[in-house]
Amino acid sequence: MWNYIAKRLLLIFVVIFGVTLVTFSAMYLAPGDPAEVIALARYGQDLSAEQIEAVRAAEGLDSPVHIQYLTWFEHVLRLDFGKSVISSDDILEEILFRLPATAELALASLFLSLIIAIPAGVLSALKQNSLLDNACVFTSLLGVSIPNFWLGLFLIWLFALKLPLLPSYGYGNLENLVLPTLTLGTSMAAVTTRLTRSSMLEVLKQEYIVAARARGLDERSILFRHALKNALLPVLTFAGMQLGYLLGGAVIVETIFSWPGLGKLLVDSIFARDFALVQGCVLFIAILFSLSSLAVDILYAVLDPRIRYDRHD
Amino acid sequence: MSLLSVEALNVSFRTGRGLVKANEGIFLEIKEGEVLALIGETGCGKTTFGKALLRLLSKNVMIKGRILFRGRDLLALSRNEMRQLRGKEIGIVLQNPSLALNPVLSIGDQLAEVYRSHEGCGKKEAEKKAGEMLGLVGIDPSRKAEYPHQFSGGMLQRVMVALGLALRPALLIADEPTRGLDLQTKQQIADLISGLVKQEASALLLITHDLEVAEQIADRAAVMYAGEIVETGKAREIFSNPGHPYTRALLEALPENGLRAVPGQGPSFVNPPSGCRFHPRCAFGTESCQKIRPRLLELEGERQVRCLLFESTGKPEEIPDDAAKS
Amino acid sequence: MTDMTESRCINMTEKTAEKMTGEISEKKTGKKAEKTAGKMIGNIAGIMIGNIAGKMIGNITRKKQVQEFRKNRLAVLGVLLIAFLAFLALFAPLVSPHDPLEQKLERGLEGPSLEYPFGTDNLGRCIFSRVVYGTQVSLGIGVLVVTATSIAGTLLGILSGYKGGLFDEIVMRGVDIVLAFPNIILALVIAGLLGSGFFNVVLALSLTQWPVYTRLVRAQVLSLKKQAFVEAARALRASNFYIMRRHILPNCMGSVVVLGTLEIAHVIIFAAALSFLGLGIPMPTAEWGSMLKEGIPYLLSAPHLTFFPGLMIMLTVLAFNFAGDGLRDCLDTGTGVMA
Amino acid sequence: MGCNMHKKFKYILMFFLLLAVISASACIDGDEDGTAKGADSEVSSPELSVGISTDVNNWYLDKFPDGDGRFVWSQIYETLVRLDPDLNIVPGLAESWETPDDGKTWIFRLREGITFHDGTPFDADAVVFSYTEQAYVTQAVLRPIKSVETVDSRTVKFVLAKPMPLPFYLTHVAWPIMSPSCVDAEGNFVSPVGTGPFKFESRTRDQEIVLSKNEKYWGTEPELEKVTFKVIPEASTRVMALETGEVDMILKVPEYDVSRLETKEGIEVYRKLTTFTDFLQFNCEKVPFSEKAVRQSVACAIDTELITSEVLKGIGQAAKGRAYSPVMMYSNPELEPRSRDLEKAKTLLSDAGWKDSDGDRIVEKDGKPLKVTLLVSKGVWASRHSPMAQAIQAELAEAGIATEIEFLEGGAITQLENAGDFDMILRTGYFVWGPYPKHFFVHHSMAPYSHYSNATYDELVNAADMTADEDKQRELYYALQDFVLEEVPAFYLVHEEKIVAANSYVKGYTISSEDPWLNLEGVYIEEE
Repeated sequence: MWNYIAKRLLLIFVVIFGVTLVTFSAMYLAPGDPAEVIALARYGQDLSAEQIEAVRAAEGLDSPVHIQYLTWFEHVLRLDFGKSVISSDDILEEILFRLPATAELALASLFLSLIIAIPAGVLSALKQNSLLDNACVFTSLLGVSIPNFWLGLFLIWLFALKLPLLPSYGYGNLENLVLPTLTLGTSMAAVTTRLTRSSMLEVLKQEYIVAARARGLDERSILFRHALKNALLPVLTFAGMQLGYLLGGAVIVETIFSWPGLGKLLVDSIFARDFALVQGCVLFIAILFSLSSLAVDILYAVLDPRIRYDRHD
Repeated sequence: MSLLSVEALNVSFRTGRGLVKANEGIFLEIKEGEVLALIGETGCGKTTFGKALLRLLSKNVMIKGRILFRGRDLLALSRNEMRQLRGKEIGIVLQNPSLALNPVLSIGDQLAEVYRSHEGCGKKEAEKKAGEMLGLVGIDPSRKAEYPHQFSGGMLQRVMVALGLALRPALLIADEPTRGLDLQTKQQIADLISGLVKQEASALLLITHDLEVAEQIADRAAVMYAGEIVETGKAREIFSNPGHPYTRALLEALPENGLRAVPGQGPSFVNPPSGCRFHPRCAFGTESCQKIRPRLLELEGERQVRCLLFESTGKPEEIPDDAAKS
Repeated sequence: MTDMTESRCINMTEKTAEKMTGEISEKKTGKKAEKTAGKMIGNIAGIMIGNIAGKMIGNITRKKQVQEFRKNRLAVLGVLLIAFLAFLALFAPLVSPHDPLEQKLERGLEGPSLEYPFGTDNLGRCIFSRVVYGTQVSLGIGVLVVTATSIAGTLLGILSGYKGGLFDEIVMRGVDIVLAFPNIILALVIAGLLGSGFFNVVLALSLTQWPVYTRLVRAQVLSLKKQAFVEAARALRASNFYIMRRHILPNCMGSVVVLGTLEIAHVIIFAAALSFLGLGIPMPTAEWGSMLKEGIPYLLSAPHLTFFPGLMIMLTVLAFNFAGDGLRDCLDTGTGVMA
Repeated sequence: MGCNMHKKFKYILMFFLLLAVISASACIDGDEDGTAKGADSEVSSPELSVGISTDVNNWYLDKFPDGDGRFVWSQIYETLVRLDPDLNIVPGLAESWETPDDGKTWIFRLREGITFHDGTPFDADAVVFSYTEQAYVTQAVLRPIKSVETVDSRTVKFVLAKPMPLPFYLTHVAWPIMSPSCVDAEGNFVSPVGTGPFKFESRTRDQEIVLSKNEKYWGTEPELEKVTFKVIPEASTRVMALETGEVDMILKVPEYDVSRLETKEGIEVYRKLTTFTDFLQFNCEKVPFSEKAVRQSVACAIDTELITSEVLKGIGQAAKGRAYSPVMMYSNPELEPRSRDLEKAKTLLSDAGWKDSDGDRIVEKDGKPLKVTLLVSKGVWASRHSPMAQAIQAELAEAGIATEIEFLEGGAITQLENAGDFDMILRTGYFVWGPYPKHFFVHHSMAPYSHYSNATYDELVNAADMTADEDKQRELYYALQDFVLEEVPAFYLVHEEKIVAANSYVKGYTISSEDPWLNLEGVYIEEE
């Protein structure tokens, strides 16, 4: 297992290095002169060419690209993501300020999706081809196909406007969390239900389930000890991928519900052309995502004895 | 007295392509402490038979007939009664141990679970018994915390035997226990099973395509072809003097007899051949074989054969030897 | 053939698994598949018109699978829906009663009527016509992105899996890096930096979606490489190019087609999401995502502004998901639930 | 499959489902509790919550308060001179003022006995403090200020480099009087301390700002104990928040919601024409808008009346090219504005050489089609701009002008604007301070954001700004209005209405024409 973890760790460093390269070079896609952008924010509209050049020199924007990258990379390593071009706030501080909101939304949605998806998927698999199963399969396919921005609007329309039960925006209270979580959680639940169902069907087909039954074990322990444990392993691996789904979905859901999280920060900074902030956000999200995938992989290794006790790999 | 008596057992599966008749009209008996070998080609319905006894088949199955175990009809038992009987009174060693063991539970856990479930043992006691059982099948009890993928094929088969015999059942069904093992290990497993069965005074239904193993440990043998029993009798007699043309063909496929494989392919279970199911591959087939469905003839010395050739004379000697070799 | 039929029914035949895989692989490389392989690229684009997908499956494998596909009612529904949407896209000018851009300011926010089947938006434009024209944009993006990425991703996957070594290492790290950006985020940033526009959206989504194919195809190539027929071809000194084209590519096509169909669904949602955020198709082009966005202010007073575009996105995505699921079931490729 | 197992599993599932239902209903319950609590507290102490679009990022005089910060500032801080709801100048913290030399020197007499929120006395020193070198206003707006001197503790003298109507300028809430105790000994900002009716209590970033009643307020005692400003960026979300009772009052109600809210029971909509006018700014330094004919053609092609009545649902007043809202000083009521004339628009273009020769409905000149970009702010200020821009786009297309709309944040627009990389910008009427027609400086060649250069215009603006004679000034500003209408450095679209909506239990509110000002004097919550 340690070998496996070491390998994954090494890989994650390569990936994160690559991610910094991508994020850095992506900024060159943006039109406009970065020096001018900074100068504008700093000195206002009445700009002289000298001011722009001064900024260029001060920010090291006149050096060759690879030097710029290395300088930037070195700063990133020291956890210095730079300052926002528009507000001149520290970018990392800004990101960390927004992080709890996104984390709250993501965790609540993950929780909701699991609470719906695991029982639904398991039940659906146990009663394969029954009416319940068909309904489950259809609903989950429908859930996968509904764009979450539409679902969010629908929920607002229904719960905030038609029967004013829940707030449509805002952050801080439990009731604020309900609609965004429903939006993000249910669409994710659809995906997880499908996965749980197919994984459970696969496991129920396995010979060791028949074998357990042949030993006269009671159905409860067959279901929980033998089937569920195996069936949920792929669901867990998938949770890593789901985090990506959550972070991506958060961008949209946060925008719809004015949820002050990372996703909204990213979208706002794109529109504000605050490229330093965009860069910081994307880099942070990618690193966060990579690290949590790593965490999930390690967890998987710990939970699955086939990897835990594999001495060869 | 017979321990298990199967009467007119029909097992069929409803599938999208029609009814698949996996076992038809099977009559079979196993006495207390007896070793019965059920032999036949791969895919002839042996495994289905073994699983049918314990009602372990998939949902789309239809079982008809009677399976009397110590006088009780297993097909009439409630699910719960059946559950209690499994493992406790009839143990089964399923084929392919690497699939039949749960990969995420340690073997000790899987073994101890049997004790806890059936005997209501506490955790410690169950673990102790599991350790003892592992020792009995020749596995160091200290390996009980290990997981299936850490064991070799032979060792896994030992684990399976331990699981099957854990509760000292009166009948053990062993499905292809020697499949996929090298010669030496095969021998060890065969010895282990027959030794343990004797020691525990259990009966054994050995399902195998391996005639050598069957010959070695079986008291009686039954030959299955296309879901039907085509011949039964004392093992020694069947192997020394096969009656049914199919049994002959099987024996001729053995290495020491010249490795002549049975010609042709196994028949369809959806639309089985008319008349005698073996006739398309039979070296002695006559026209009537295509039309008349042979019954299981009672011959002398507990011998039964399902073949038209025996219908007139009732004597296996009547098969011309030269014809069989042509 | 009959043998296979039976062995599928029950698990009584122990050899079934090995036999089946062996046979399918060999038959797939048969003549029909060879003919198809060349046309494959063209055919991918043709998925858009559903029945071609059916034909293709027939070509790759057997009529039976087409039958199986037909039995899957949802899959058939999906293909019919796709055909209908393709029809709308191709004949938008004939289907729509109004010019999608024509404004009648004095007739804004009208509900559905005979003249305006889905009502009008805030600028008095015909929502029905806009929804119909939106099909062009969404399907266009979906098909373009999937065509580009499936070709590029598959080629990279085959080369990477077949060649191995440094090339494989580089490609796979590239895959890892792109996939390190969750979901829509990278596309969002690229589109944001490039600015809005049809081709920028296509570019942004293409740049982020290719690794999905590469990863899948590479894994398949690795297992195909070990198969007897590939080793046999190698023993016969067939050229690498020949083996890749004749033996490996056709065997990957099934799962690529399945993945591609499901990817169209993803891409359409992503593109709509970009427009919804204001980073996709610029106004006033009729695009479902931006129509939704424009409708938000009227959520309560005129919900039809958001209802119809959203419904269309859902139906389109659902159609491709149905079709993709059905394809996967009958091709039985191990594309996995998430694909 | 054991039937036993089914049952057990069913129970487990039921348990899970129950759990889900309970947790869901707990949330809903929580909400009900919240509402109930709110209702209780309304009885005990009158509180008002106001939905605004942006957080307050700046509290100190060294920067211009962005966005809706000014509405919050106007509760905490006060100015020397105030405007009444109809834009007449009235005393504020200064009770009187005079100019002994026609506008170059201004002497303000301060009210007596006023203290800041923290007890610091309000006196001449505080005024001087508020107009020091570091203040944004003295650096950017009132550059002609030469000195601000204390005459005695109740008298302050402003000396200017040139004559100016200073009291008008001093009405703006963005440069109010702050207590010297706002900063510590090193001059670092500590907390906002003013003289206004409410004092700063707390702020949760991007969420809310809480103010409490200033018990020692010198003016009419506020009825409200507490005012909470909730930050809700999206206009439509703000409306929903009002309708669901999450907030009691919202500012900047989007035009498209007004008629619905007006008819809705339990909601009161307050409207008043402001000094702001939306306009289409041209980049006159670049082809094609360097050509006057093209600008005039745009002006003829756009139907501002239709846009106002249909796109804006009759909210606001069609400007038809008129630069000044009728509520502005020196707005010429006799001005003959433009009306749509598509034929004239086309003729203007073809006379200038722009003709559609390839039949694509877009006119060309020298082979170059007339394609222009229109920058629109995506910001929270004007949600009406998106449909307006599309309507404009469609109308211009009829005249043969192809327009591409680009939605950007304000900052990004500034950036493109500075680079001269744009053709048109759809703008709200910014740079309007009170009723005083300072706004004409926008098109002055010296203004960095002007993109227009015309000597006649510059002269007119300079002269109008310098003169103290009212009749002369009126004459000059009338001339300027004619000039803008004819020369079209920008095309003026709509005189904006200020719209505030509140639940009907909010009583006593009077809407003021002055835009970034929220007057809560006399506002109370009616108990049921």
